[in-house]
Amino acid sequence: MKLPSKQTSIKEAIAHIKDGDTVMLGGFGVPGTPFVLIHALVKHGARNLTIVKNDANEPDMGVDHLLKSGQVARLVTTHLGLNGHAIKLMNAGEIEVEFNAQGILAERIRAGGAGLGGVLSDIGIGTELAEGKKEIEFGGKTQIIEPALRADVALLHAAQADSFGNLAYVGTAQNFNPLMAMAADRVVAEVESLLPLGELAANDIHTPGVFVDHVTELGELSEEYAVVQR
Amino acid sequence: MKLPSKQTSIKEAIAHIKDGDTVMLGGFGVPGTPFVLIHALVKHGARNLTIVKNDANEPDMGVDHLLKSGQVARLVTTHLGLNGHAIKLMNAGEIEVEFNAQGILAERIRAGGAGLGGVLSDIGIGTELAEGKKEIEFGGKTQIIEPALRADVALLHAAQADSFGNLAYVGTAQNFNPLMAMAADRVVAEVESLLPLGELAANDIHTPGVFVDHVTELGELSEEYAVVQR
Amino acid sequence: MIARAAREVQPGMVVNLGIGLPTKVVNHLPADFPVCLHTENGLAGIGPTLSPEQADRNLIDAGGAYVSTIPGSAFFDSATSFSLVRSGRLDLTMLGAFEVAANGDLANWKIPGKFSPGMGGGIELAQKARRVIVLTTHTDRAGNPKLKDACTLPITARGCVRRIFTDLAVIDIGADGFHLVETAEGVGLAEIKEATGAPLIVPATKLPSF
Amino acid sequence: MIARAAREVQPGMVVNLGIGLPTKVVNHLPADFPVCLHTENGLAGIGPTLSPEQADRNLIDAGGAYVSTIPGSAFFDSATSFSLVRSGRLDLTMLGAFEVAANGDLANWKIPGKFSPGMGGGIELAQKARRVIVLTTHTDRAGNPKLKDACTLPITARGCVRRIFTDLAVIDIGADGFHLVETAEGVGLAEIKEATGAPLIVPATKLPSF
Repeated sequence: MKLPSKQTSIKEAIAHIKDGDTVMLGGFGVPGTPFVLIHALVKHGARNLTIVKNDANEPDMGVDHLLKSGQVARLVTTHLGLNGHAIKLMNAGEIEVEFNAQGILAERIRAGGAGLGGVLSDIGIGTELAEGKKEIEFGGKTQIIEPALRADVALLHAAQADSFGNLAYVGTAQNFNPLMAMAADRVVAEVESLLPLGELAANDIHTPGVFVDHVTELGELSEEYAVVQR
Repeated sequence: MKLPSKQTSIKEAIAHIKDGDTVMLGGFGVPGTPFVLIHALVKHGARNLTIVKNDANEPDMGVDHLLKSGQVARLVTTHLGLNGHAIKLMNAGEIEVEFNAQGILAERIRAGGAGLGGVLSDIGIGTELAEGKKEIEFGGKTQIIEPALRADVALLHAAQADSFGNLAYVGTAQNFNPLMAMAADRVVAEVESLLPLGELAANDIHTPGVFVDHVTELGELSEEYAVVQR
Repeated sequence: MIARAAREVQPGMVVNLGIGLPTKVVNHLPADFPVCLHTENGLAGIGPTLSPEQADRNLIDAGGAYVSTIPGSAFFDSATSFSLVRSGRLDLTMLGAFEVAANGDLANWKIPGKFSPGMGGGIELAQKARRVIVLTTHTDRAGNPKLKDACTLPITARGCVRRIFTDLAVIDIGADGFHLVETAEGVGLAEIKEATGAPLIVPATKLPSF
Repeated sequence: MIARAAREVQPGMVVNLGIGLPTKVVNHLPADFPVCLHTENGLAGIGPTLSPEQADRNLIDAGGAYVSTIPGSAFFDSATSFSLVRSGRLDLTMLGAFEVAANGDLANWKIPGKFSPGMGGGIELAQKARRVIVLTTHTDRAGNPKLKDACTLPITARGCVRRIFTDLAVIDIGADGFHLVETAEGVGLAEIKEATGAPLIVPATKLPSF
């Protein structure tokens, strides 16, 4: 047996994205955000997208390019504090925004990736966060049912990969990437370096290649990946 | 800031275990089973225990020592196929056995570790497995509510650790260990080598030390850890 | 039968081979065949089985056999392992059976009063793999049919089985029951019908044999 | 106030410092102090903050500041990060506040119509840390009290706050409301009462100052 290769061009990897799709994007701030794949999605042009991402990056960075191109109908997120443009669009009613508690968004995505229907949580009970959510009594406590979340496509960024799609992240670039890798029908990873099969140690792989459909190596990293000068 | 040390003797680490406690044990077959901690628990003598472990090892190995000493009242597990002695005790009514689908046991433990009340799953619907379980309609489907599982103590085995309790596993010894590490009030890890703080790479740690209360280095490994000759 | 079953494995698939007969399928896959074998105790990319002398004490499959890795293998925990199974990333599983019903119900984990070691990961494999194939002897040791109108033993998963490989035949499960699709070399139709505990739909055309 | 708050951190604790005033507490912890600082974007064991010139592009805290690691730091994903918070492994969090009620309710994530960037990880920190401490100015920019009988803004978590550090005082929350426990150097009781929007229980004994 040998493991099949999933090396693909970016164009090919995202060709199947359609209008109305749900697209998960890895990243928390800059680390782990797939900036090149986001640019490719802008060029691709699919509209009416639901974007699932922890944050909306900053103006003129990452997700903001999709907001500016008008491709985003809905944003499922946790915090837009660093992107005033996103808040403006939300307040103007030009995008619909669904806020989730950060760890609950993580669990909902993970549940989708784990083939579960949802999770029970007491986070936000008795607050605005619980409004409109289904609550049940279970184990002697009131619990909110938080539904699993899946996407048509997940776009990820990893530091290293092999041709089977095994991924390794560095630093705080891990964040939502390993969770989204499990939770989409098609998973595309842009990677800083693509290593020969077998050079990623089997014990140190964060996302097993089994979950990944396409892997594509980046050239020199653009300014968007660099340290932000504030 | 520096990270506090959790290096403890085995005796000290398990001193707080009481009669009636729920004890999680890592391992799937031999790999990842904390044989030395199990022997210490036999010596410690706490009775009427609920043991949570994937399997019951084989006769005269691991969990079987706790079964022979009569310390186990209840076993929460997935498969006893390699331990005829455990099956005999179950059939004789000397221990109560609760079988879980393997991945559902993993999710129940993980949910306990994630501070969730449980997960929704459709595994086993329409079969004996679903009997006695609470079902709900959610998202247009029938789902079983699988309750989160926590323990008083988790006993784990890792290949490497540092003094803060960061753990790294090798091969298929990972299995339930990282999940149980999150799901117990007190977490004890026996490790094959204890490295100086900083020598485990921050990107390659499987269980962050934050979850671990006690770490103890093993001497030379006993026969129980070796390749089984069948 | 094992060799024939091995031909079900398509290039690029992720496959879980259950304990018993299915495990032997691996010996019939070419060395350079592009496939990822999964074992539920936490490995994707299983390599050849090893003898105790060659074995790594930390490297077993779910049946307890010592296995090896291949370039690109990855280890993971039990939650990730079954996430893969339940979320649809497992293309194919081959399982053993006590009974298979004409509607695809599978019973393979419990014989009340006789055999109840626990279900392990079998329920999730049977219920969630994209394609479930059964490898089994056509009858049990007493000669009773394993293919039946309905299962009498506790069910592992309902309506999950698509195809059955036995020592006598290859049988598909359609909306209307068992369909004979191939026969073992030298085995006649009458023998297969005799050994099957439910109606068998036989095409008018000549059947291939294996 | 920041220096005083830093003394709340006990040896061996796992601590999450919220964005704003709380983050500054780290500058008041001795270099060899045994503590594990957590940031919800996936790091336990935060080291000193770095300038953009020294920064690693892949190493930020939840507020976007560039941080460093220390020996024994570990990285993990967002699910693991909040598992730690929700399962009771976070001993202490220090958070900012818009309003704190006499029953410990905290409001710090939304001002309807004015400020609604989303809650990020704040709700889970407030609801699940074993001890929640608030660091805030005693009044808002317009001079209105932040400590009130009841919150008027959307709640982050109910009854979660145990202690409040302000520029004027240290105040505990008991079953019967706000208890004054320390005063800032040179600040009188009248001034504190005036700036507090709910009854303040003051002990008969002389209060320490910080």
